Amino acid sequence: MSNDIRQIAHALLSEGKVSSVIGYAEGSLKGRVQTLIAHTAREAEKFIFNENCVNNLAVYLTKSYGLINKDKPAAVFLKPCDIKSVTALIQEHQLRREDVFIIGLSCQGVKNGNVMAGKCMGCSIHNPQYYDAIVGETVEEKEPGISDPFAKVKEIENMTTQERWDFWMEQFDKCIRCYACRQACPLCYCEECIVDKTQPRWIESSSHPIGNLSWHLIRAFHLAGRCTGCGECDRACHQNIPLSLLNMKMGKEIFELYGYRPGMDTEAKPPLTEFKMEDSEEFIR
Amino acid sequence: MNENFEPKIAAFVCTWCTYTGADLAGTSRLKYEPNVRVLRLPCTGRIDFSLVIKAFENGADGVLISGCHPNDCHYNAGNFHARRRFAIFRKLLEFTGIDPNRVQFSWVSAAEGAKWRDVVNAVTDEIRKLGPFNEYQKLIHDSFPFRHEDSGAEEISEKEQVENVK
Amino acid sequence: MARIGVFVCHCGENIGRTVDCPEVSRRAALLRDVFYSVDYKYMCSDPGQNMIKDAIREHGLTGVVVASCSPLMHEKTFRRAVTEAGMNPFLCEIANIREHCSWVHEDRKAATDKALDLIRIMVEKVKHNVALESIRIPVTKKALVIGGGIAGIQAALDIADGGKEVILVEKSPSIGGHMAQLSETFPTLDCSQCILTPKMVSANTHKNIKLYTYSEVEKVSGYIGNFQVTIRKKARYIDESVCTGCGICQEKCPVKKIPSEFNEGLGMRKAIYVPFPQAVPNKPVIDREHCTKFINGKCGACEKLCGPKAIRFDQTDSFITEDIGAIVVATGYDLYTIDKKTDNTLKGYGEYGYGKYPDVVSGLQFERLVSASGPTYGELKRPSDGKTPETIVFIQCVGSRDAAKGVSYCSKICCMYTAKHTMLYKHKVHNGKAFVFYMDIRAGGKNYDEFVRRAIEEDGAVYLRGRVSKISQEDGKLVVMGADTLSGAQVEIKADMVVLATAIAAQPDIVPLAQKLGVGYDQYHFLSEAHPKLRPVETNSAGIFLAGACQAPKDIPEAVAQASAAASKVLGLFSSLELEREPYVAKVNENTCSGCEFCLMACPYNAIERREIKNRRGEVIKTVSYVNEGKCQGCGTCVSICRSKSIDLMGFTDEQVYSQINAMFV
Amino acid sequence: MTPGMKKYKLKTGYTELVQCLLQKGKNVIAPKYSGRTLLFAKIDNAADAVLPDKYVNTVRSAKEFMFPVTEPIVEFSYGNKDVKVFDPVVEADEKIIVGLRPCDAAAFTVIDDIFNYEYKDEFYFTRRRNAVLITFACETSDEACFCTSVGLSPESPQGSDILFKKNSSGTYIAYTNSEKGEMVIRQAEELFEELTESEEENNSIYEEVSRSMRKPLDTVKIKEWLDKNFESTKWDEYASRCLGCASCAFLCPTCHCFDIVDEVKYEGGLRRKNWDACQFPLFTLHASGHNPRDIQSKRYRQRVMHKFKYYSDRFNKTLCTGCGRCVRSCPVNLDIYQVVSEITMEGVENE
Amino acid sequence: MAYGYYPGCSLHSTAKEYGMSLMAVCRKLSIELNEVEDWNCCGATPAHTTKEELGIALAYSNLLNASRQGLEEVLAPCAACYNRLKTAKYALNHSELLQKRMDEITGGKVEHEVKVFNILEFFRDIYGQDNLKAAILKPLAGLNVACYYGCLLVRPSKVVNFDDPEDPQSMDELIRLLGGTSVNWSCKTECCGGSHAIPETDIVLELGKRIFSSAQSAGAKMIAVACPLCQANLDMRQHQINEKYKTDFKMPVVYITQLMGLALGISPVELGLNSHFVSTGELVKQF
Repeated sequence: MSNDIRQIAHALLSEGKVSSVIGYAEGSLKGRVQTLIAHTAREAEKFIFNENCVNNLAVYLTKSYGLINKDKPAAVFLKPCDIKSVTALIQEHQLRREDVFIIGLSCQGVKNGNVMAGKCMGCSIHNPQYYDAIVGETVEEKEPGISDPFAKVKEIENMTTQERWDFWMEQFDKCIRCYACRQACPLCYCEECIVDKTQPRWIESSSHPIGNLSWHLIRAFHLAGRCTGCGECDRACHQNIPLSLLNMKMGKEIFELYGYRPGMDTEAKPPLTEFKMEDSEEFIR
Repeated sequence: MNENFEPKIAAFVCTWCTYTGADLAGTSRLKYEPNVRVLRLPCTGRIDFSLVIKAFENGADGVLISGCHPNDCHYNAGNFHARRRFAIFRKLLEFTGIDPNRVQFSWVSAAEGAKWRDVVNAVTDEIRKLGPFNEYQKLIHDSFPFRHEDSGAEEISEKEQVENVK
Repeated sequence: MARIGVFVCHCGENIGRTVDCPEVSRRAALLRDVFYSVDYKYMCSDPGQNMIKDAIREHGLTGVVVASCSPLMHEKTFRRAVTEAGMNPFLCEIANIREHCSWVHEDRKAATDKALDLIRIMVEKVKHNVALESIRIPVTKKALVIGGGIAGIQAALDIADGGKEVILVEKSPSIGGHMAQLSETFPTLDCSQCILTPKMVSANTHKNIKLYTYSEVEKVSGYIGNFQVTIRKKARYIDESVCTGCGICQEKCPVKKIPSEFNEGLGMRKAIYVPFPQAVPNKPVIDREHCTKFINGKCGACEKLCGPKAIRFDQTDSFITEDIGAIVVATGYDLYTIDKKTDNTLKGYGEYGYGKYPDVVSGLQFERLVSASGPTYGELKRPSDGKTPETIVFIQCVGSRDAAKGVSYCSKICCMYTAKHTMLYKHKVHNGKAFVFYMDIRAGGKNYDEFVRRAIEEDGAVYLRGRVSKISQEDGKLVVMGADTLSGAQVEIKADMVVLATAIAAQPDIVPLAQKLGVGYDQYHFLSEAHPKLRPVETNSAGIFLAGACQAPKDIPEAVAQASAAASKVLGLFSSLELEREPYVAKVNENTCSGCEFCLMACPYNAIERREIKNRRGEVIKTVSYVNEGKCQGCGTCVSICRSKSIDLMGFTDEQVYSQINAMFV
Repeated sequence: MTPGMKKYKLKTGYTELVQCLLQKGKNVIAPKYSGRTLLFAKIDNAADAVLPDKYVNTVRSAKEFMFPVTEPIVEFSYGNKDVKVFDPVVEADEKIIVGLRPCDAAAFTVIDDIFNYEYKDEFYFTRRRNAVLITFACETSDEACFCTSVGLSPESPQGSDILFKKNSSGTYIAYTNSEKGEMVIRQAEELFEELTESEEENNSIYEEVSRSMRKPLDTVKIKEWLDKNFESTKWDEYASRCLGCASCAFLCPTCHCFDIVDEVKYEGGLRRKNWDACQFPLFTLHASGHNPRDIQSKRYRQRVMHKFKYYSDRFNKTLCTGCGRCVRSCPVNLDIYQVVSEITMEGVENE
Repeated sequence: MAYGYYPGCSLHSTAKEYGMSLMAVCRKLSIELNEVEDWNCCGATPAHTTKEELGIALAYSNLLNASRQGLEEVLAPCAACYNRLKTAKYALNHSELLQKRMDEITGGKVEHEVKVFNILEFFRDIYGQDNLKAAILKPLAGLNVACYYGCLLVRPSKVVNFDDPEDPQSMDELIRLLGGTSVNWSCKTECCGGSHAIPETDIVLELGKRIFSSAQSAGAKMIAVACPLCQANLDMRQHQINEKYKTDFKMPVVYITQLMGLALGISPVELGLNSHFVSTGELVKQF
């Protein structure tokens, strides 16, 4: 798998079809991989692909300065779950399809640390949805590993209100507001995040109980109907706060209420920008 | 739960329907509980999640959001957008352990003065039963540990302040 | 540093009775940044307003909070006052301590504390107010009047006489509305045709009025001064420009037996018909359901016989879009249906046998029977056997004032037209006996009560104060069983005919139109006026006015008065070149906007467009959203959709709302 | 061994030591698991304290006990027309931090200089005075550790009041390093006894640990390269991978930057001192909108420069104790050791 | 087919003809009616006028017995019984409190829902009009019948919810189905005086007079009823009405089931037509 990757990257760079190639390279720690943004064909040799390539490289399409320039597209190696992030970015007008040369990777599931990544257990898309080039033979779609990806969400839902409050207060207490969850998320591309705004300061930026609670609430709400479940926020959080539970809960509610799955269709209108007459309102007096 | 607890309720209402309905409740001299502080906004479409959180952070025990009935919105779609937004963030609050009954929603039209009185009384009653929002008060106290109230930290005298500034 | 002035109004004793205004004013003076605080008995009066103006000049105030009645009431007044003192009007805010405080609470201490809270909230808001200029938008000097009854015609004529173009849209083939169906009108008994037809003709011939009959409003978009209205001109299957109105086609049309809507089903009309002789325009319409040409392709007699060849069987509905500055809704009323409802909910008045006994008729049907242009050409003949009725029983309040089975309101005009009916009946059948069952006679207009006394004393109508319990048919006679509460006796009258004064109700299909216009309506589907006493002909949607029975049951004089009132409002709107609109529009902060276009997708008015920011070499650096101030109505949906708060709504900015919330529970 | 270091033999195990300190009513802080995250936390029952040979290091350093994530530094309340300002009250109750690693303890000696530079930060030093640091030499390390590259070792005593090292027979020897250390030994003297020369034999385990670590680098060579390469294209190459998430700065025991923020309610507010990081664009955003470090490569350069050049220019110390937390926590595995070592290699080529 | 049958007090006694004719018709149409075991009086007007709960409890215990017996559909021919059973069902499913109270009093709980039908509903909806039509041997040709519904069969409409309270048509349809002609008269749902028959007899006479005169003027030869009390008041008092008002009504008052029996070819005697106050001779002659 790794040498096909190197061949494609080398070809693209040497023919000058793309301005750069974003891929994975050998990590400095066991079980880790580094990202590599190659601009010259020579660097293409370092590209690899193995079971530790859990990073979602789509995050660089909005975060790296000057990566996307108008004349030549940037190539990027994307697993099917990462392609969902690109779909969402195109849908939200942050990218044009022609700016990205997608090298699709069919994927059997990757590891986070030494255990299968959470997002892979419930994954049902193993082959890239759309791509400009593809690496690896097609994987037959098999039932997701675990029966219900929302098991943990349901577990928390069944707690009493007080238990849920205590659970989350204990988690949010660990938060030191390093915003790694924001920086690692491909869909958090705002020029100036609401938490950095001071006039008015809607979200207190200090790491105290009020600040932490409102930060995590607003982050989850801002990703409602947008988060594609790539799990990067969970992985980036060194305090192991189960952030993706909040996003999965939002995803579950939006699907149950409005039957919308994010990251599926670049033309779809995001759920919170439209409405239907028969939307549920049983909670309104 | 002490009986003489008077809940503090923040109400975000739209100008064209609920605010006018509340005015009608006034002109018809209908009586209701004084616990609600009404904040007028053009439309429920303008009411977003950060307003509700900020209300709780300022000591509200309950939040009431009210606007035009579907299809009656003066801006013809504001309340539809709001309805979806409310449905979602209500679930989020519930998921993080905030009692969803602390945030109430209603449609009150400009002709429904009586309904506005009933909604206010009902919400005040429900929140009074739920009692003060202790969890959030604790958060507020931990995040804003004002010393001078309880420990009487002594005030930096005028002179000293000037020095610090220099 | 902000220098805020607080002005607490007693509003006579409306506020003063429950809120301790001097105390509130004293405590308000202690609020942060408040440099002047005073209370006065009538802040909206001239001395009150002068007090504000002087305070602004003397104390150099940068913001004013008037604690008084609802902003919907006097915000404009106080904003005009501060403008005269040289302060930008939008630096003045209103704290509603009357409708939202003194009138709805009794405990004086709680009301006073709440009043102070409401003032503090507004003081905090005003500190973040920014001087704004009203938005000027061009006004299309053309009005649209929906509904061609007397109200619509009067409004159209007044506007047209004011020199402005009017589009008059009428759903049925001819204008005239329900008034055209009446024989004579109270209280002067002058024939409705004589006073109405001239107005109809002048409406049709007025150079400023364009008449679209047999047409309906399909779609309304835009906003005050800039509406775009699409009108559906239903296919008449006649080319109006060619047809001379000679009437041959109506004579020769073989399909006769269609109950005429104009005659309330008593008379018959042809498949090609003109509703009534004085119809304007006097051009026929082909009724597609009953015309054999459409049913099986045969006949076509009218086409053959039409001299100027005006028949167009292939005609289809056509759509016209007009740019409109203001709209007057004059869609009128309809009678409350009292026979068994179609979905046989058991409401309605089965016990009166309406729909079962042919001689039990509605008020309008009686009008047609006594009208010269009616099915019996003015001869009062009862529908069952055409005999002239010796005894007629009139029943008032059928459906009105009856919350259980009908509607709870009083329809206002039935007492008058029933008295008129008894007079018309006695003038036609001198020895006829007229009985009227009533609860209370409501004849409050000019010369109204005298009119009813005349019906009783001169024309001998017998008024029985009581309700009718049941009407049954016994050998050709209608046995009316009722009570006479004044004599305390059961009454049984064998009548030849019964006329029911059914309630006035809203047009059945008004709700979709109201929703297209964004106009509110109450539970009986009468359109909601902006303020029952002070703005009866305006609605909450700027630029849309009401006239006539669509707003509430009313008689012709009131309908005409409202029509002229609405017309004057329209002419007032059209008098200024540009319209000043409140500057509550959204503005985008292009530095932090990431161009995700969520706001663009959510905006109900499509007021947000894409804008490319280019560097000097013309390369597009980024695309951001841009708000078209003309279209933006200031609803704020975009502000709450924007995740990075890069768009804000003037007048209700984030900073204002934030500071208000901070000051709520101190 | 610095002079004046006394040696005592700990008769019992680690948990008993913690238990004894608790019984003496001390406020003990030690590594404890919260879920699967190992953090310093207040210990209530000794069993929670994880044994020193069972972990490499905590996720967050002990920096936060001297320089908290957020602390109010000034309080003010609005009167009617005036503003009253109140002196801050620094909660600095005595605490004993047990289970530190030498790299964390040494970090305090490094940042003591900056907190005392031109303005003595009383918030920091009040807490510093009231804290006793009890370090346990590292018996294991992982591939991220590189303390040997910055002049430290698994057993270096800098900064700790007491350093515990195991002798070859496995009992802990306490090397007191300061008066505070001595005081703790006196307060728990029933657990200690004078150490006889013979029992003190050094344990070879600590040499093995430092040998197993990554090849030590030469901070002098690194500084020389940095002096000359402010404009090098290397920074773009490294930084393009960095997401700017500042986990490294927040977890680093030596990063000490903070931001002053006013949090205001209606009646008054607090001026708070919060952790900040040069990795955030907001850190250097000017009011005019200009930002000297607007792109990530400039910010990442700042991080490396500050640690290996600017700090030694001023204090002749490297602002890094090689604890490896930044390497472990970086979501994109941008390894500062790898960056710095590649520089030293390149440094060789340039000559 | 087997259905529940709640005779009520009169069908075995004062309204024996109604019971006999019903049984005859059911035998003819092979409908099996099994009486509700241990049924008790439905309480009619006296019960609920004295104590609301008593009225409901009496009706409820019948429903209880029927459900214990496994009956799902019960025919209650007498209008008063039908009305009381329906009122009980309506009241119970509109207030849990009442339901709890009833369970306490009767000590039981209705397992499955018991549906209650009056005679017209039964033959129209359950047995089915076309089956009935098929079984007709002698259509009631030339018979002008005034269908008299009385009040309890159709009112209060919200509770009983059977046909239009002002202008019911179901009996008229049945008569037309049987071949007879139902006249259009206006006292279909006028009260017959009901239980005033004993204490205030002249009320019954006055109301009866109006009913007979209206029926006669509409050309009816007989009055068909579906309620024992209406039959009694009209049939028994006809001669008293004639004496008091000097009228000469000779109008037989028959049960709808008797007319059905004739149409199905059952002998008049079997239908109890020989024991009416106003002789049914004229009518019977034809069959």
